[in-house]
Amino acid sequence: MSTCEFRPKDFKSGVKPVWCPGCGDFGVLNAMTKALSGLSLAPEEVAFISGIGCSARLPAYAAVYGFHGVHGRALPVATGLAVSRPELTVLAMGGDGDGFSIGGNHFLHACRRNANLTYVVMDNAVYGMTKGQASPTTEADWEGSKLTPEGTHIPALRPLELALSAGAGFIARGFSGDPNGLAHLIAQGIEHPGFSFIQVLSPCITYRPEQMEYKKHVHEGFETTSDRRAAFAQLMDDDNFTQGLLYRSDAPPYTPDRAEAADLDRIAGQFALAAGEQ
Amino acid sequence: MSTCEFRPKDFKSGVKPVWCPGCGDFGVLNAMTKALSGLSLAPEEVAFISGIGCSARLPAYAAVYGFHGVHGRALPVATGLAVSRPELTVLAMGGDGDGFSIGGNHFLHACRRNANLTYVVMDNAVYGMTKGQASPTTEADWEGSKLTPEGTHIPALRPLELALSAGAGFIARGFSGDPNGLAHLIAQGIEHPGFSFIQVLSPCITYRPEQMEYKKHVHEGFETTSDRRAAFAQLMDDDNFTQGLLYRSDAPPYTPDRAEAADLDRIAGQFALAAGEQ
Amino acid sequence: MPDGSISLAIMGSGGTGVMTAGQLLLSAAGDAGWYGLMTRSFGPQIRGGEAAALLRLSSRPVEAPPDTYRLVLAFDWSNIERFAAEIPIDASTLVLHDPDAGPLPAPIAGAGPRTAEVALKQMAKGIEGGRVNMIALGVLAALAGLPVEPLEARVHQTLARRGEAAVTSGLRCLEEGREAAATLGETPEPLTAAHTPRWLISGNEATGLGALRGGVRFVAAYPITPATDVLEWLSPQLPRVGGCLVQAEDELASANMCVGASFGGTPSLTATSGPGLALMTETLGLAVASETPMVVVDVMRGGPSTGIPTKSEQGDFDIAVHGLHGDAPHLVVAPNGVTDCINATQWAVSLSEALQTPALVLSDQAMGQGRAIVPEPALRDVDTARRTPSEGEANDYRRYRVTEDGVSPMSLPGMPGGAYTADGLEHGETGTPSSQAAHHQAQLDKRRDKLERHGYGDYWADIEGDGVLAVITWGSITAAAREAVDRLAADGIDVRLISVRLLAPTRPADMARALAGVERALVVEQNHGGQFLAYLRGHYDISAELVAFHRPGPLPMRPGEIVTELRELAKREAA
Amino acid sequence: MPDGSISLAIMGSGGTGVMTAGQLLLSAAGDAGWYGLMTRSFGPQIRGGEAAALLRLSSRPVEAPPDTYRLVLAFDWSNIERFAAEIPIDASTLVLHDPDAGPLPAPIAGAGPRTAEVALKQMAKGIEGGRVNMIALGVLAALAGLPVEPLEARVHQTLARRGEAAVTSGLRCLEEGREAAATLGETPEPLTAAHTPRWLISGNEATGLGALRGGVRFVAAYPITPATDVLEWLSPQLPRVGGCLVQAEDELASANMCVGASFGGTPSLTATSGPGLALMTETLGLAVASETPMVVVDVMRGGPSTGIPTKSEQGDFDIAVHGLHGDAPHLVVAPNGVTDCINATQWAVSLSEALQTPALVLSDQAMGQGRAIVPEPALRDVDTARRTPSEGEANDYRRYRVTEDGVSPMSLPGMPGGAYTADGLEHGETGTPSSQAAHHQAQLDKRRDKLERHGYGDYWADIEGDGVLAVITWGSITAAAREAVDRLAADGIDVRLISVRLLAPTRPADMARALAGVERALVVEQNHGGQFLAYLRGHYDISAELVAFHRPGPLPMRPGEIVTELRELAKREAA
Ligand SMILES: Cc1ncc(C[n+]2csc(CCOP(=O)(O)OP(=O)(O)O)c2C)c(N)n1
Ligand SMILES: Cc1ncc(C[n+]2csc(CCOP(=O)(O)OP(=O)(O)O)c2C)c(N)n1
Ligand code: SF4
Ligand code: SF4
Ligand SMILES: [Mg+2]
Ligand SMILES: [Mg+2]
Repeated sequence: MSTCEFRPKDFKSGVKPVWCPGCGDFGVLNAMTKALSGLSLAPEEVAFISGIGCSARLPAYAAVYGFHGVHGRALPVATGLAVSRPELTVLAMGGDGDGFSIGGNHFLHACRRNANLTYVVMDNAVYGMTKGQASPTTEADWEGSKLTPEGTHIPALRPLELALSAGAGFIARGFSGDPNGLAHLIAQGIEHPGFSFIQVLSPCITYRPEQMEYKKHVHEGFETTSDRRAAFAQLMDDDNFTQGLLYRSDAPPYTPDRAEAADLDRIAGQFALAAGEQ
Repeated sequence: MSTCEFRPKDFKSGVKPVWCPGCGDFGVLNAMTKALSGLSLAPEEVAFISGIGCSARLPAYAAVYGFHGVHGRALPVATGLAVSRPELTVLAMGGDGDGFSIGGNHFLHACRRNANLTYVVMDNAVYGMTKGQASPTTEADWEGSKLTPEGTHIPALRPLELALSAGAGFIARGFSGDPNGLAHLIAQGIEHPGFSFIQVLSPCITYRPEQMEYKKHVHEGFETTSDRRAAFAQLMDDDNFTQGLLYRSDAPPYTPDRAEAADLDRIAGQFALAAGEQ
Repeated sequence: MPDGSISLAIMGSGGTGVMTAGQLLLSAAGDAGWYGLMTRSFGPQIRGGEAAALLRLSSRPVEAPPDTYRLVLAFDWSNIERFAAEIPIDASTLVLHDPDAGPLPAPIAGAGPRTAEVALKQMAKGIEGGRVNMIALGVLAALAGLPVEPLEARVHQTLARRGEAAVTSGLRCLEEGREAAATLGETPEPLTAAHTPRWLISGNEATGLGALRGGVRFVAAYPITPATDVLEWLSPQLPRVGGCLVQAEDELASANMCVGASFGGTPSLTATSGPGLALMTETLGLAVASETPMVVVDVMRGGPSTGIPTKSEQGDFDIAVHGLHGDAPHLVVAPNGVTDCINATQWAVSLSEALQTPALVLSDQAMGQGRAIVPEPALRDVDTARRTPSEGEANDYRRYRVTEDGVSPMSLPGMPGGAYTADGLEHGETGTPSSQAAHHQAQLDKRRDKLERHGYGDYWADIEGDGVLAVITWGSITAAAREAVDRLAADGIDVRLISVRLLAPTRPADMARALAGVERALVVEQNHGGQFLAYLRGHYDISAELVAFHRPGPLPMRPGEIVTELRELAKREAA
Repeated sequence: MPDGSISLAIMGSGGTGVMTAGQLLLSAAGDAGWYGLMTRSFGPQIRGGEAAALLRLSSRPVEAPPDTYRLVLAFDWSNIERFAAEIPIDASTLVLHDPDAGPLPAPIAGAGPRTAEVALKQMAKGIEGGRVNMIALGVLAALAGLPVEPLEARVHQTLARRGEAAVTSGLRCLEEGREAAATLGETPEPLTAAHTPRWLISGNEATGLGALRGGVRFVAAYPITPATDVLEWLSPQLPRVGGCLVQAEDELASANMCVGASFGGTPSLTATSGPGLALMTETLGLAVASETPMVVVDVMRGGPSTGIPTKSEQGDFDIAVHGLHGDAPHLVVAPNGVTDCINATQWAVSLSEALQTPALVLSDQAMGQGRAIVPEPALRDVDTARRTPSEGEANDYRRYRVTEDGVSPMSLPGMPGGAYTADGLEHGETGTPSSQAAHHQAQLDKRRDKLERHGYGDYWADIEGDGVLAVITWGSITAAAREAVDRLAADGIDVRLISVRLLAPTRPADMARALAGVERALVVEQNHGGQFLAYLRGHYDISAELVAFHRPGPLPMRPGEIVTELRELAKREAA
């Protein structure tokens, strides 16, 4: 960390977060700025892309380029940017609703496509922004939502398993209450060439106050592997609180075909007919 | 099969399919009608729901109730129907593009939700209807599409693995060239209470003529299990041509809360104020 | 402001209990036999940010916001610059403020209101368990002339679950507040109490009730502000009437689940706001083409894009009426008040069922999240019967048969002989896809004709009063327009009010009748572009001169603004 | 039909090579120095269903379909009832048919055409490797008076990769066809050859070329008929100019990928049709609010819903102009011919970049999949430069600064000092979200003003001719309207043609100038509801009387239909 030119606070914008005091997302913001500073990146070389949700407000709180798009579509926006400007450092981020509910399809295909970007999901197992409905990672019997007052009756999604089956090449879990550990995971994710997925347990103290207990539950445990079989095996034993980098593959990142230059006139030339000779 | 009141051909509508001669989907239609007949269902008790694609044209060719909706949305239409009319037999169906590309999110959540319906994907690893582009199950190096003439560079999706990680409770693979085996799988899927997913290898002879070789590649092999670990293990060895029922769980199907009757006046009563007493 | 009405604003930063005070005041006013309306204004924070409760209490039914506030009580001035524009005050306003909160900030002081200090914090400290908001409640209730008993009863009821000490302390606060008010030398407005039955209901609850009454028994839900409460209210009610609610993964799913349930014969609905509606238009087109009934409630918020999620605007007129690809006629119904959300939503369901086409209900944040004390609603009767095939029709069943009125009998899964495949591809009468011109023309004609030939009766619009001047408007701002018309009437200027409830299809003959004799009409709507005005010009033949009056949200449309415009219009006529 | 033009239809069932024959005829006509247009009509089958190649060859540039066909050649009559309406014939038509295919079916015989038998199958059998379509090609080329050399050259070139025997046999077939034609006693139309440079191009290819010329270097793609060929053409071209194409998982992704790439400074585009556009409107609203340039090409097909995917219609006007929620002004550009797809698409890209707002390009199936021999296009110059912050502006950088012309400098990732967060939430000048009325009003005004204040020049519409009568139209049917105007001119009736290219924003002053002196105007469009007409009425102040002429697809709009309407209009004027 001795080479860093920008300190973590140089990556903060000064805009006051709308987050509730105590929200886990503060820790994630800190971890991100720490990671960027540690990688000696300049703020203008970095782009934060998000959808909609409490967590998706994050880009405005960083001093990097940001795009706060529509609900669920952070990944395609980030993909368009990463693919067309490969020299940038692109991070996508948002909540569990944004990423796994409305945005589930893009998550699936981002895992497969393996464009060079890092996706950080601040998972609080609830829709915070809309005042507390069940998300895909919410437990089936959580009765805290007025929309499903007797629970959803649907088992919680397992994001890491999904990412692994969908083909992601970097899969990790962190905790907002451990900004240093999380910063390290994010830095590794950024350095990984291709799509990196980091699920971050990030408590919503307002609608899931019981998540303040997360700090008691989280534990180290993943052994980083590049063998899908071994990764699946670890997930079978996972209690959803295991931390660390689970899986890393060296599949090449997605780079669409680019060839040598032709000029537009040559391209237009294909349509010209030989002049009539009659 | 001796008790059947309707013969397979009673389930055919007489509308001439738009399919190319030799298309695998003919075999799937046959297997479906065979399965329904074998289950002694009456055509009016059955609904076929589809999106858009060659394969999604199937409902009109059956003499059951059908809904040919928009691209990628067969599963939510089927879910709405199955949940609100639980006494019906609901099958959703379509292609790999419809189901795994544009419809990927609904697939994911249908696997989780476990509503009582059967989903048959006619997988030809191509967009047939739009004349031959790569789908999520297309091999990364297939150069047959004008849209990605050097291949997609994206590894093919593994639908069974995805279904398993997303929480599906009935996961099978069949082959359109084996209508009897397929009919049996479909019948089992219908009988399974909850969401049943059947991937059917169904060649597109027009845009993937090499798939005529499928019959040489398919082989039995899945041992039905209700242990997710064992199911994942089998999938690690899968060559994409293994046939049969891989996984069946006995998780209860999704049934939204329904309580005893109240009348509308009683419900409206909650808004009445005590009359002013001043 | 008409007689017999008083407007109050309570504001303070997070955790001070502004909303609780407002709600208690409103319910107590209801119990006292008054009418009233409360809206809320929040800061951007998810929780604990500054907030304001905006009330209007009245002897008569009232749903419009006031022009200015009579009483403003501030616990503190936290982020007042964000709020100030929403709480217009003038020299007649009495601003009550806590000396502890520092000097009056510029946006308040600038209007030159009367002011008085109430040492809320200090008084609260003096009471065991005392709370600022309860003292404020006592002050305001006294200044509004609200009888003591209903307020005490409500406070008692609310605090009871926190134990006796909380109740005692709450009542103590009320009393001290009342006493503090007495020292101010203000005379309360003389509000009279109604002895007729009244309801306390929000527009979103009313929409939910209308849906149930219209026969909706399947709801698919994806949360979005400010529509979520429609869904949350419906969730526990539906099972009680044999229906159910499914939380969907996104709006594409929720709309398509409605299609599926409706195909099965169950009247279906979802509620959303602009961004969600945008995701549903493809499916709405499918419902048009496949002739599947379904209702989508759009509780509008500030746009475009994510816009201003918590504030009201009427910006979705265009997408609601014109947002489907291809020629896709459908129904658009706009409730024009909190109570009307019941009947209008119910009507939308029944029209959708009868005409086998999707119906949109255009509500908005102001009406949807506004909570009002209203006269017990006159509930309309409707029967939501879908036309199913007769026995004769079931032989040779053709789902999309061209009939006299354009509506074809619709068989439901389970009916023998009725099997067909519904299709979003163009089709012939049986439903089999066709790209032939004759089939296309016949089905396009049919889908248009069924909407145009239906008899909608008088409920298509509210038409009130007479005169050569008119206001044409729609939706929640009707209340403000109505109040403006009343004020002009008091000055001897007659203005006709036309509040259009059926936005699509058009009703040319009805509109001509409604406008007979009108020379100039002010077209009032709350959006930037004048979307409704362009629609009236483009789709109706109106001989009266149409004068535009539209502006965007988030500020509520106030009666006084419309009065000013109408006076202009009246003058021009005289000239 | 004007002099110097001949129309031919070739039809037959799957596998008979109808399209190959049509394409060879068209290209050979191009080589011969003629102009021409070919469209295709398919049955519902994915492959091998019946098909028709519809050609018009001419001495002069031609892009409109004919009123009736001069020559119809049928290999067989498979499913003719599905086609008949698309191939109007009359007593002057010569129908060539194979006696082996059985008697003339009713829809053909009913029109009372002249007929002649050509024993195609039998002749083909007589030639080693002989094919029906090559014989037909020989017959038709001879009847059309097409010189032999270019046809033989094209056939040679096409069959060469199948080996020498195929070439020999193909040429033999041509010759026998030619001989058979000679026995019919017909005299070909005397078409003259142009010696000017010409192109052979489809509308969709032209759109792709326009995109590249406009600077597009990122394309996100999800296939949909009839837009896929735009994307497929672009795919191999983009890498050659340093760009790239990404196949997306759906239209939500493709639209948002464009947003992302454009945010990064790369001009971006996607192409789709109605159902896909419906899925993109939420994202288009985001592009409006966040002021991100991007272009969406909508190649329209029959609607609503899945509709008629392979046939043309202009039904997406409404969703294109009004389909976004909230007040969301954006650009809508309609190319009005195959060649114009180049310039209009290029213009749309450059406007979008200059004005930092999304642009829609409304093309349609007829124009997009129509393949034409056109004069070498006069390519317009455009520079697609996005306004970036000057050094001064980069200090105190405010992304959404309100400027004189409404356009704010846009920094790009990588520029030091320019970091900001683009937002679909309403915001102040810096981009920080705000729900304040003043910010909302300022940004709404700015987003409207930048579109209204821009100088679009003459290219906003094509205005031709003079007179008190006018045709107002847009898009692909302009060619038919132009031909109708020409025919009336030949009769001494002057009609002004106004083909509007910039559909949104409106150009009130330009339109007033264009219509100066016009008393009656026929508004021609190819949809059921008259969407453009309502827009003209609603959004323009037009004093001329507007007379509606619209009908849906799938039948192409023919010049003769417009001539009939215009004659009516001219008569009414005289009355
Ligand atoms: C299309 C659309 N649908 C719904 C919404 C409403 N909405 C905003 S945020 C959100 C969910 C937020 O949950 P999550 O992504 O978990 O983020 P959190 O607030 O918990 O951080 C929803 C449903 C929207 N803005 N747009
Ligand atoms: C919203 C939308 N996008 C795109 C299309 C075009 N489209 C029709 S079918 C199809 C893909 C079909 O592929 P698949 O689902 O694999 O079915 P198949 O034809 O191979 O059976 C596409 C992209 C459409 N109809 N609607
Ligand atoms: S509601 Fe929950 S997720 Fe949102 S800011 Fe508050 S604590 Fe964080
Ligand atoms: S294109 Fe392929 S999938 Fe479609 S009908 Fe033909 S063979 Fe079947
Ligand atoms: Mg969340
Ligand atoms: Mg397929």
